[in-house]
Amino acid sequence: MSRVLPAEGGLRRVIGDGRALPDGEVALTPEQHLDLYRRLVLLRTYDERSLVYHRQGRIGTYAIFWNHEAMQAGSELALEERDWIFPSYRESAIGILRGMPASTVLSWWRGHPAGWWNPEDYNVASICVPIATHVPHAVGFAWGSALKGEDRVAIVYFGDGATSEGSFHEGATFAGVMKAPVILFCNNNRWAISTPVEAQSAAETLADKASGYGMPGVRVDGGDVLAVYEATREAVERARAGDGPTFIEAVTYRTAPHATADDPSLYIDEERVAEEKENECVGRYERYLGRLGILGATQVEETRSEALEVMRAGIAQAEAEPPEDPALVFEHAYAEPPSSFARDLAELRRILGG
Amino acid sequence: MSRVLPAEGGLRRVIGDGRALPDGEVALTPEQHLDLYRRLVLLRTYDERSLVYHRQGRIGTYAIFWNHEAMQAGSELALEERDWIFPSYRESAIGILRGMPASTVLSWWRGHPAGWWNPEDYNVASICVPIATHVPHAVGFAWGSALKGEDRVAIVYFGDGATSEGSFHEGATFAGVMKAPVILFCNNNRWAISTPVEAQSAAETLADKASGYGMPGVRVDGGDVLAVYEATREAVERARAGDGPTFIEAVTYRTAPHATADDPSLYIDEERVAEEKENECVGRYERYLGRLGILGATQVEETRSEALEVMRAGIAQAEAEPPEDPALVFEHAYAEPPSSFARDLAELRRILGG
Amino acid sequence: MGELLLVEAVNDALHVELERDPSVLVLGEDVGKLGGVFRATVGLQKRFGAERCVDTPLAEAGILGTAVGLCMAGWRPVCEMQYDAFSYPALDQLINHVGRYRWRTRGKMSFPLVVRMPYGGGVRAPELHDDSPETYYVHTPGVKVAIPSNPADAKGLLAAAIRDPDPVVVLEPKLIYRTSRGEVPEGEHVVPLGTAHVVREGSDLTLVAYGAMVPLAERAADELSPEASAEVLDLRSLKPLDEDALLASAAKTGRVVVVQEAPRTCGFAAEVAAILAEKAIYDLHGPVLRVTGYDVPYPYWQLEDAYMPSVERVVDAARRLLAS
Amino acid sequence: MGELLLVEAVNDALHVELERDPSVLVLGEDVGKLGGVFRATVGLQKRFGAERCVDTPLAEAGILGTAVGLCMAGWRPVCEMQYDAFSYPALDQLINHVGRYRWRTRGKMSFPLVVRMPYGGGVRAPELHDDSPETYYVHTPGVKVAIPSNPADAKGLLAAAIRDPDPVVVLEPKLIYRTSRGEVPEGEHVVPLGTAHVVREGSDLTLVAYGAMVPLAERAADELSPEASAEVLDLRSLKPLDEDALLASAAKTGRVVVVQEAPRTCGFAAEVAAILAEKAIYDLHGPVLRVTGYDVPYPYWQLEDAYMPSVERVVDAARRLLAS
Ligand SMILES: Cc1ncc(C[n+]2csc(CCOP(=O)(O)OP(=O)(O)O)c2C)c(N)n1
Ligand SMILES: Cc1ncc(C[n+]2csc(CCOP(=O)(O)OP(=O)(O)O)c2C)c(N)n1
Ligand SMILES: [Mg+2]
Ligand SMILES: [Mg+2]
Repeated sequence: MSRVLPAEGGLRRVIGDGRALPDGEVALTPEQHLDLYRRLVLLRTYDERSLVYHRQGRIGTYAIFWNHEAMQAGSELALEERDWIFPSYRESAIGILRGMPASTVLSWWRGHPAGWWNPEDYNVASICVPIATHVPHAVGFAWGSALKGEDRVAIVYFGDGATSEGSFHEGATFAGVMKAPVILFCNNNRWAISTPVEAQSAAETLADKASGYGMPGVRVDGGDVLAVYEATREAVERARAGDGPTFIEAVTYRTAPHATADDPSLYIDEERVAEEKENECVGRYERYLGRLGILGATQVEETRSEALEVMRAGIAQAEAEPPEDPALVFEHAYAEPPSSFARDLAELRRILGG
Repeated sequence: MSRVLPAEGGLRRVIGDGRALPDGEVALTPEQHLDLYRRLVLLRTYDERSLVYHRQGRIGTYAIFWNHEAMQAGSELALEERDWIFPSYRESAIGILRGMPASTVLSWWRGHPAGWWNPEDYNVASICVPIATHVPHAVGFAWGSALKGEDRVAIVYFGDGATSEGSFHEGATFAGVMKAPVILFCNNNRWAISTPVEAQSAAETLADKASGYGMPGVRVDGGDVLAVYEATREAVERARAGDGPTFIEAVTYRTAPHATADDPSLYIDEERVAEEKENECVGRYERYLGRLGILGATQVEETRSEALEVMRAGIAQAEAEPPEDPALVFEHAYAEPPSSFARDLAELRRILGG
Repeated sequence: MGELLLVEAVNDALHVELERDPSVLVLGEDVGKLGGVFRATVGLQKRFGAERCVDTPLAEAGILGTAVGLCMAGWRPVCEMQYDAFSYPALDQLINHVGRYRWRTRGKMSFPLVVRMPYGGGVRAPELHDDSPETYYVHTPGVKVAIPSNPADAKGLLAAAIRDPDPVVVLEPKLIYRTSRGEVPEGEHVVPLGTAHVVREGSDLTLVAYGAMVPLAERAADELSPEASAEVLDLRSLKPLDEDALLASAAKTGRVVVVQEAPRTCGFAAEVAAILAEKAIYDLHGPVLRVTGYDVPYPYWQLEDAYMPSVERVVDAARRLLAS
Repeated sequence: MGELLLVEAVNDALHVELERDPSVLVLGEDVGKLGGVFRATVGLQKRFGAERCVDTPLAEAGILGTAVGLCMAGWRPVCEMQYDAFSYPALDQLINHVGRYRWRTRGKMSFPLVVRMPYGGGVRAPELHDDSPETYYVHTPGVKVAIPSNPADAKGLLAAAIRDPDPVVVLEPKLIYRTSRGEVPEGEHVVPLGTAHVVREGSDLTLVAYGAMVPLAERAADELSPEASAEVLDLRSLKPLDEDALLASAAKTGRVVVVQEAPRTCGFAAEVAAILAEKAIYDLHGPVLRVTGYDVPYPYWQLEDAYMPSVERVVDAARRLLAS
């Protein structure tokens, strides 16, 4: 069914290099491979265009996820649509794998209310900005779903830095005790802004934390979309079988600035970045599919231009969103706003109108 | 120098049972043994008398530590006086091993200001009431001392339940990263009030958490004062050598109510409690010293009555503390109180006086 | 149902609401087998099972954080924090998520959770079992805050909180858990949030209070009588606040003393005074006086009586105000 | 030293104080190599070494909790919280330990730590980069709170905070980090905590503000002139508060508008209004008005201007007050 190989450093791996490192296999049909490739390219294109839009002043601060696409698309593929995703800002665009319009995500980065969605529409929770604080949400959701007898798995994404937060720890503790059908997916890109993972934890690997919560810990090459898929698929199976949570550490290296405001030249190892860029995840999968004879140059081009079209339409739609009325400031905080809100709004309108 | 044996369940052990289970050895002179015994008895007596004083209404709520004495006295013995202790409420009386008057601790439980000491007088931090929140204090102290080039180790005591708190996690994370000379001493008495350790964590053992922080985890029989001493001594050596923190899980079983207000009959396994009481830590050490020929019945009696005398004097002194003036309410919050405090006090005096 | 203690009324509310709505679930430290350290949840686990009355790990942010997720899965979680000062590890979840998540979904998802806890001083307890943390909660957008002062309200406000579509923090005055006894309606009983209660009518001045300060204010009113006729207003719900009732009483008596246990600066009494200074200034015959805890750490319990607002301090403030 | 930006003044204060006192140590997320996400700590690690400007793990309670221990080991730690809303995980340490530990030692040990952070809205940032959390801090006994509104005060108040024997929270208005530029005294410069500053003299009404609301109040005062003469009082330090300056200004003008970005309920403006309602009621010619953020989650940034107090809202309040 599948063959996952150990890579350097004990990470699980499927994709080889076409030379010394052999390829493994996964049980995906060519169509499924191409679909996965399309998803990777969609994310990549979203990310690259967003950076351009940011430079053009069309979106605000933006958290780049270049070379993180394999972790996102690979793991998402292992889920069913009924399963819930709890993203951090690093997975801001993961909803587009679930049919969310690109304009929604772009609106989020534009600070426009159209960027805030109903999680139930996509089974994707809101983007979590404060580090690790959504880990307990995912755990509570998974636990609560299981209690209701529903067959829904939750996955929560967070970074290497996030594993230092108390929220991560408490969420993981609950997950273990409640045997919640949840996957704790750690994107270990080796940096929390300017802080390297060595300054984050003295653990040899972040996966070493898993046994402290009574759950399996798996390490996988985060640049290998198929290895990520396989590891997540196993974790999903375990969750569905009632065997509880899994911690996945997907190892990669952050090649882009933390976010648009960041200046990594102050701290990063540029050589290592260059190396990593050479080996970035979309190209790796492209070459793998090439070796399998599934993907050719035309298809690559087609896929890319389709994705570009999605983005063009997305930004156009986001920019066409009319400015929202200030009344919105007073909506949605409560199901039934207190009477003072109407007074405040009336006053504000009077002043803004004047 | 010392021989520590594996016990059932993989716990380190020194003291046998005089029958099937052989005794191990530690490098202590007979005088040191007797001194350690005296300390154990002092704690035991403190605890037993406190419960009586509580029943007599002479102290308030009290957190019983019966059968936890070996963990406290054994570990404390491995420290130098310059090393700092960060106790929880369960180690409320550990200061008496450092020369703190019994009356001070009794005053704490009487809610009298005389119960609050200057940590620098004994190198014993204040009793920490909110669970696990003192773990970062100990770590910061140890790290800060090392930064200053001082050779001071810190030990922090907490329970099995405490390992679920974010504060424990963040403290442990810092300890690992800063290579702080600190010992995280977990009293695993299997209960957090009514919550058994199995409902606290899915980890097989709490020591499994240690590798997640890049530190060694050690499991020891918490009822075996010598095994605790040995484990702590090694951890202290490691800390002094600059090799960083150690997590010690000392396993025991809570035989008494959580505190005087608790009703364990609602949740505990009474048979297991009875068993454990049979095998309680002071008796175990007494019998061990008997087998070594170091301790005889007269000495036992003498030691106990000395300790009783300490307690008699302690409670008398605590009860002789004059009530403090309300002015104290406004003192010590700030080095220089704001002017409003003087006005508040004047008003209060006027009202109380009237 | 007859007379109940305040803590029994809390327990009764939980029984009624868990019975009424199968999506209500109680979680917290020691709430199950033990029934809570104050016995507020006694009997729930036996009656509704360990899945609807859950003993959690010792981790307050975990409790509140998983409760957010439980809401997303369709539950209405009622979280117990074991004590006031032990709720602070959960403030992060409260401020950054509980109060914001409905907004974040543009009103599409509800977070009908309750955080309830024993609170307040005067109980001769060790350090940090005495805090009055209402400011931290009431200042936080997106959450509501209720504080009962008697058994019937303890039941009715908790029921309202559980049925509310939004997060509600219910602070239960532990000082009177077992001293406040009163008639409690049987079965379903709801006291709507946002309605204050005139506990005692008066004409010369108003004592505004909530929680354990209400019976104290009543005793102060006794003390002041017949010299002055004091109205006692029990706010019951700090957010939403019954501003109309507050302003009506201030307009009627023209003199207001606000009583609160919490430290003074930015306590809820400040909010009451600010509302009066903004909206009732022409009705006032004198200053708005606050009788509060002091801006110091809650003291050693042998000194706590000097810290806590007392009948004497309330009476003194009232007399000063009447003389002004 | 000439003109500096507000954030440069913070940096300057840190350089001067680390130089002056070898027991001062800076710690926080990304404060070292990067020099902080706002560059407030730039150059410190190079100058003073990685042991005195420490990049910590991503754990705010860990940062503040270890800082308590660092104090016990003789250090004066200056903790950076990366943003306002990310300081909440540390509230537990702040309330239960930082504010209480001196008291707990009966005054024998000092906890001379500083928590500084960029705070406030208006910067077009993603969610939770905009909070004004002063209430949580100012309500907590045992800590002090300072908020500068200009470069010179940013330096002087931070220096005072670092030298203070007690814990001080310094909130730095990030909105004006790089727009507020001004003369900053070279070398040692201390602005004592507890002294407000009359930024502009006036006779008809007083605008009370702090942080980024001070320049806003000044613009409102411009707008009001010559129609009315507005005094602008910059509180600078919320705790200790310069009550004398506040009462003097209120006595002088008889009319007060208080401006704050934070949500209204139990915001610091409520405290100011409560003090006036208690101590200045006979001086007031009209109500005390509050211009504040609303009791809602800080909004999507495309709408934030509608949330933030504006010159227009302050002027409107002032005119209403003058007409009353
Ligand atoms: C509680 C909290 N503290 C601080 C921050 C500021 N911050 C944003 S991203 C970041 C680094 C996160 O690193 P990591 O967890 O490794 O995720 P990555 O960004 O690398 O994906 C920090 C410190 C935050 N968002 N939340
Ligand atoms: C933060 C916090 N939450 C809750 C409590 C209430 N509480 C006091 S003791 C206790 C159980 C602690 O169990 P454990 O850590 O195993 O220590 P033990 O009492 O068994 O020594 C709890 C929940 C507290 N003191 N602090
Ligand atoms: Mg990272
Ligand atoms: Mg325990």
